[in-house]
Amino acid sequence: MLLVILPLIPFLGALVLIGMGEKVINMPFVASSIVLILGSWGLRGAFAGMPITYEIPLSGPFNPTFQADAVTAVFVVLAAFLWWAVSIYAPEYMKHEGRIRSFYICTLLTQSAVLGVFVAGDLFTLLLFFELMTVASFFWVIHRWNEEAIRAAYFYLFFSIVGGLFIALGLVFIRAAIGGVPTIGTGPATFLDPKFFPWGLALFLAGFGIKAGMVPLHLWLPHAHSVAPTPASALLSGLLIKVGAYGLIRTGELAGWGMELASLTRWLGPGLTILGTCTMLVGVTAALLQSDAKRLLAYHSVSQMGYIILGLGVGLFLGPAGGMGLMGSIYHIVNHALFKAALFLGVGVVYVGTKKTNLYELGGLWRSYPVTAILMFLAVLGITGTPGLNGYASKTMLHHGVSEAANSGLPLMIWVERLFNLVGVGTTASFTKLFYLMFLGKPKQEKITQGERWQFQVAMGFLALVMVTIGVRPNLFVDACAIPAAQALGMEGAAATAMGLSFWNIGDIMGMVITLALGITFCWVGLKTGLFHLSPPVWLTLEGLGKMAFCQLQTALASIEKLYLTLSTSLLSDLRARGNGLLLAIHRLDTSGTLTAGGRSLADISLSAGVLIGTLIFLILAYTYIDLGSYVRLPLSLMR
Amino acid sequence: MTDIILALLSGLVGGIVIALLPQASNRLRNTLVLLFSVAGAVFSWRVAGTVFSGGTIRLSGEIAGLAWSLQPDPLGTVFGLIVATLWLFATVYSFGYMADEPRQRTYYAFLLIAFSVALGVAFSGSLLSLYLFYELLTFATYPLVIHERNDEAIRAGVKYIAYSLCGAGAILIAIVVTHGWAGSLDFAGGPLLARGGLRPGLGWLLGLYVAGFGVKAAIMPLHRWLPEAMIAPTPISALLHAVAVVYSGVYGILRVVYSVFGHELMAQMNFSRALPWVAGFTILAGVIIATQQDVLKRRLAYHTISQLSYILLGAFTLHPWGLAGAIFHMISYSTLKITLFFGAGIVAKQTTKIRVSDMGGVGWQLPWTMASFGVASLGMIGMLPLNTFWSKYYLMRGSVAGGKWPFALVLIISGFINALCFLPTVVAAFTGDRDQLSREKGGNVTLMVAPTVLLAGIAVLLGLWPGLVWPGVEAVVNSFFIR
Amino acid sequence: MRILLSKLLINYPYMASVVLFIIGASTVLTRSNLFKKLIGINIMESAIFLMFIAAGNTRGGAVPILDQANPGASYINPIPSALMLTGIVVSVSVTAFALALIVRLYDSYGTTNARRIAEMRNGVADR
Amino acid sequence: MTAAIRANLPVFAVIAPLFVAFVLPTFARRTRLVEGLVIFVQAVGLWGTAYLARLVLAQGGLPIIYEVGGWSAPWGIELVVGNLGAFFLLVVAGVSLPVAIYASGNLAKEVEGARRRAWFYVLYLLLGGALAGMSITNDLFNVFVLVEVATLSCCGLVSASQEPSGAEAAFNYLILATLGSGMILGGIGFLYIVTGHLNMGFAARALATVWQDYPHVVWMAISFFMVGFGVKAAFFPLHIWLPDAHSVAPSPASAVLSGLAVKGYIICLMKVLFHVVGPELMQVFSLNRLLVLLGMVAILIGSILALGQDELKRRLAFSTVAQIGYIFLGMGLLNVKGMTGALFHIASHGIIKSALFLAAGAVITQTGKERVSELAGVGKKMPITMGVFTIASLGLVGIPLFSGFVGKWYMLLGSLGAGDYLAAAVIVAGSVLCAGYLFPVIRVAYFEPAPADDWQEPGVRQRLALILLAMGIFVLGTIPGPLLELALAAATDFLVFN
Repeated sequence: MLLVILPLIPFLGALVLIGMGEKVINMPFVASSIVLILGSWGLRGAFAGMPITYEIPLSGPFNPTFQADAVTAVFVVLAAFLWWAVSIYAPEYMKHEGRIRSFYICTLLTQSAVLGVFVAGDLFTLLLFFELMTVASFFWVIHRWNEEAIRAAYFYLFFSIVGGLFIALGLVFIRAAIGGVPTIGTGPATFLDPKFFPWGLALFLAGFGIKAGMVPLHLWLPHAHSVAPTPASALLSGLLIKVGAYGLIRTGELAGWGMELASLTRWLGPGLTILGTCTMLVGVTAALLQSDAKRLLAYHSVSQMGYIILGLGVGLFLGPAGGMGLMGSIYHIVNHALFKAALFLGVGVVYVGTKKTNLYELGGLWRSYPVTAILMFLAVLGITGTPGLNGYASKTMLHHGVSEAANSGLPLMIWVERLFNLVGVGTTASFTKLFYLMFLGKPKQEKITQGERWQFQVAMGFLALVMVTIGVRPNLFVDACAIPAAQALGMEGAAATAMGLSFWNIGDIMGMVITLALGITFCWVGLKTGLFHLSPPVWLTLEGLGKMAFCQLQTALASIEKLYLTLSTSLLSDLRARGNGLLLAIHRLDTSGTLTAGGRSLADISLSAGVLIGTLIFLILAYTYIDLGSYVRLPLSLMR
Repeated sequence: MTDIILALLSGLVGGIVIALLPQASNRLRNTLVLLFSVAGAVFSWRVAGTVFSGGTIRLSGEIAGLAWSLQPDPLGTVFGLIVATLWLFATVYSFGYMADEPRQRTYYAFLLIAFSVALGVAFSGSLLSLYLFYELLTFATYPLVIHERNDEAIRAGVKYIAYSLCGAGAILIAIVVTHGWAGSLDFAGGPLLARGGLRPGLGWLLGLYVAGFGVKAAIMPLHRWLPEAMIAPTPISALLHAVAVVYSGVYGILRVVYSVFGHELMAQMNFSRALPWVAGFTILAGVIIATQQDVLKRRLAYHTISQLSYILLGAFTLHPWGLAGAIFHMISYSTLKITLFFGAGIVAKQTTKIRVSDMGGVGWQLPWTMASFGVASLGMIGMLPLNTFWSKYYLMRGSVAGGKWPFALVLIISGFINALCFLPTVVAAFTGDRDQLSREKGGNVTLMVAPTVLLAGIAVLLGLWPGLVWPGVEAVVNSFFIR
Repeated sequence: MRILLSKLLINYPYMASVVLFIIGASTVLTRSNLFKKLIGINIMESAIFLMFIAAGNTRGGAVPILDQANPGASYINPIPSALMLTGIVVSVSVTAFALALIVRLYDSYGTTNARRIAEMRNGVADR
Repeated sequence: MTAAIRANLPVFAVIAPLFVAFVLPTFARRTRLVEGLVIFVQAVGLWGTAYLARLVLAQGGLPIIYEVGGWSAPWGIELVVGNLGAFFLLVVAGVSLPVAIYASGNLAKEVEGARRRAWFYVLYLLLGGALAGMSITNDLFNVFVLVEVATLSCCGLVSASQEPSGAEAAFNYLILATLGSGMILGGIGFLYIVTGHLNMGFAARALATVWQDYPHVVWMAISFFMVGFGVKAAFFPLHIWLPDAHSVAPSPASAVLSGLAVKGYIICLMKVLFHVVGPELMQVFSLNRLLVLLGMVAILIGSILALGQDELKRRLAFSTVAQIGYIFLGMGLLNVKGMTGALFHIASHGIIKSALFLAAGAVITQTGKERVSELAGVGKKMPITMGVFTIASLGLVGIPLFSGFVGKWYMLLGSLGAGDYLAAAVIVAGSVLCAGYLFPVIRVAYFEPAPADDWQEPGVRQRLALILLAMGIFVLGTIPGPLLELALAAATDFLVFN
């Protein structure tokens, strides 16, 4: 019952808000507080390894079921916390954006849908909330209703819909393969018809991958996240894309965590690894080239999602020994949510005061925003993986996982490890750039309309607090959440894997420090040489390619239609002309009543008589000289 | 027994009564129309109650020595229920839409007559009565198509009649052949031709049937009348050319596949393997052409062409799940398409805008309308809170289970293109300056918006709880696959 | 050839009727004068009468009046003759009716030339 | 007394109208009386034929044979009221009564002068008598005489209107029909030469044995019959006279000409072809294929030509050409279903075409508009007339519930039974084309913006006649009962018992 109530609370909040008319209260805060308390209290059993399930007994083909295991619990609490923190921030911020009421409603509905996805007990229910989430969050993106927002939102919606359709088709295939509705939280599926199972998984991968911003399906993400109002961006980047990751985790569950995969699904691990690596690389490269703070953050969301997908891939690849990858992913999901939200909120604070998000037009803001600068700095430290903050913990775990995979000797994995480190350098470089250009250096902007507000500070402060706590005591989370989650997914060896893990070893710390140093150097070089202003030709970027492909598709559709129109109209008009000509000819013969034959013209009655006598003669001759039987039979028999 | 007669008569009598009241005030006329429509719907529901509770209603006789019968089976009942229920919505919408239009008497009279004829199509228990009502439907709806009475409308009417009659001709020949081969035209005794097994010429017969009914079902390339017929008033486009009339064609094909040939015989025929491809082609081509249309109603029309083939595709899979999807799509698509058309009609009536490219800002003026329109658009794509997801799901499942998995892909691709087709429309409606738009305020808004929103709500409800109509779908599938 | 000729000669009444028929037909076809057309028709009918009566003829047959005292070896068949009497009556009535119509046409159009009448009427129709 | 009447009923059916026709001119000035007499005769005729039909049905198809003057078969003239005879008598009586009622109301507007009208009725009754005679006579020469009577009265009816074009059409018709008569006579002559009989039954029996000796002569006879009856029945391509004649005649005349007269000749041709020549011989001469082929061409060309006509009555006249094609097609199929269809189509087309012509006549006399394109608004002002026109159109197109469907259904069954799918397709295509030329009329009448003219419905009698015919169409389409039984039995007679 709790599982239904959780998503219902924000939904009811939205209804209340709609019912209240023009009056606006901070309903998201209320709702997410309740959810946070209720969720962390109610789901404590799930953390302890006792899943909860619930079913709404509807008649017919759709019986929504709900479940909560440790994974769900982690995600629910994370979502509630993030919403709670952002809803402290939002009221003050949204005074600048306007339409605060619709924003609240949309926030609440999205929260409801997101919670629904996490507590869904079968894939139909999951898909239901997944689609609802798409629609609700669509209004976030389109909030400003200007041209850019509409384009981005449309793009977002289209991609999400495509993702939903992929999942739907995947459902059909999986349903055909396993002979029942695929459920969540019940471990790997046994498939009867192996033909469709891998296809179903691939479609799930694509569908959830779109939501997770997986390359090459990430094109919508930077636009959508940067154009939404900042609290929404924070939640989009912090949590909504994690829904995709959640989906990928559950897809992995269908294939089977912690076990040697069947030959048909063995590609899943390496596949995810490759996709994750690509995502990391593409995200970070693009982020380096951005000048807009929000876009930079958005591209980093892509890149960080790459880490998560990579972790999942490694976890699947290693099978029973893949605990580190899986736990690293889950850990990174949480961490990324925290620091990415904080970063977006910080940028939002600056935006409120300066109305600018272009990094090159900002500078020296630490004077005006001292607290924000400190909190942002913490978040930057977090995302770059500096020891002592939360990012370090999860990245270390992921790195362990990747190293283990590399130890398997597969060349692919060795390269993945190298690239993993390279991406760390890029991340550091781009965030050094962000922080330097924004808060350090010379002040460039003329005037600042608004300074810091306590709501902003409190919201970011809470996030930073959790970040630091995790950073200082990384094992806390691993023991409390990551291990139960991994075990709930079927990773039996997770506890044993984590037992041997020590975060504070010299090797890892040194590696991180070297990465940081390299990153800062790279950033310095980049800023000096103008490397970051490089804009690659359109066809080289995925985005450009995507756009071109889309345009091509549009033109192709248009030309198909044109072809059809020209063909059909010309064909029809031709036929019509012929028909009219024939009609005219018959009609003319009929009305004129004259027939000229051999110099003599027969008019009217003579013609009639001529026809009559001619018919008689024809009949007589037909029988006598032309064998009428075969003559008439021939055309008829041909038509049989 | 009396229910079925009363259901058929209420529309007919109502139509005649309306026609004989030239001087009646709008209020009186509307009351009468509503009364007769409700009566028809109620009796249809009663018929459905009997059929679904396992009863049999049969009414048979002879016309000119040819046996006819009215015997609703589950399929017919489902169709009848769709017709009866949606007719009510369209009637209420008409009160709003037609409030300031001329020639209301003709309109309502033929609306009611067409109602009873459409019910006749649904309830007919033999090919002959099906053919009779199918033909009559053309004539009963013709005055509605040419309601505008301008040149364009008349041309559209000619095209409509011509296509329909040619189709009916093909059906007539096919029926005669069937009569010769099977000796009977009654559906009650199982598939008519099944007993004879395979025989030469069976493929031609199927082709004739499909071509004949395919005219109304707007299978490409027999679809050209449909976009033209969009000249009719919007309730008519919504009801007839998105639902009732085109469904009569679809229903005919379903009947042919499952009641005349039977799925076992179909499965043995080579020709039936080609049919899903025709449907698949229509699905894609229709929606692709729809994306290029600027006039909203035309866009919807081409989209209708595409969606109707979903149902046919489901039928042609010859698999229980495919049929279930087809039946479910009949139900769910009709609710959503009517919503879309109603929305387009309200926009046209209230702002005189018919082109998508002109619709900037309309959404702010008519928020409820465009919200419903948006919901229905999402449904057409096949997103979950809407009922069309389930139909699409079962269609895909039927395709996969029936060994025709490419068509699952076709459905998904069509979903993508649907998104391309409708999302810009909805989004465009909300762009532009929301304050600087004039508004004509034609018709009665409340009466138009209420059914629209209600239908969208029903669609969502059915999406969340498909079990509400599932017994009907199951009954249909069982009636054909489990004997 | 000789056989053919002899056959033709033996069946001379039929030959005559064929010739008459062709004459009548060509008159109807080629003459535009209404009277001539009527005459052509009459000639054609005469051809058929002739054929009929010839069919009833028996070579050397007697008049079909039964004379008890002097029974002939053979009589000609009386039925065709009787029938043709009726036919002639019919023909006459048709002729009379046609003549009446010609009179009316002449009153209206001022001519008995079929082609001119047709032209005049078509002219009216065209206008 | 009643027994005597009953015994002589067949001959009364022929004699009564003829007798009244001769009496009529004496009261030429008293229009009321003339009209009453005509309607009375027709009503009595309908009753009598209905009685005869019941008798025939009750006897299970055994014909009532009446020997004129008491002379028995090979010498005397036989009147045989069999299934076919009863069927066509019923059609003739059933159609001519409403037409007479209509004429009594409408003729004053179409034909000037009481005397002229009286003469019109004389011709009308003569035609009726001749048609009745044609349907029941069993003697070839008798057929010729009756055909001549019918032809002359038809020509008279065509020329009944004062317009010069009427006289011209009548003259053309007369010339062609006389040519046709001559050929019929020639055909009879050839048959007589070969068989020595004029009684159809005896001629058929003789022909069955002698045809192999004189195949050319038999073929000549058939050709003459085909052309002779064909021109009178307006069988394509001999239909040239028909559009002029039928469109220029007064509307009651057009109705009987298109609805009945043409069918009378077809019945005679059927008798000659099926009773005398016989189906086997027809197959030997491939005559059936010729009929089907020409029938199909007639359907298509006739319909297409009708599409092009703007003048309403001309359009209907061309439609007749197409419908005649149906009947010939049905005949040519040489099976019981097709033959039944053809016979039933004779009945249904008789009623439908009469209704159409009468409605068109009413429209023309009330509004003065002769062209389809000018009819806008007629549907509003003359609802009953146009309603009947609509019903008749639906019937002709072949919508179920209306009589046209039944005939077409049987013809379709027949053509598929004969394996002739092309014919089936043409039958259906003809229906569609039929819709193509009739629905524009309805559309214009009902749905096009109406001028403000003040038109009114025709008088009570016209409306009564129209409604009677419309009911007939509906009844024939739903419960054709005895008529269909008679047609079926007649078709069986034609094809099986020979």
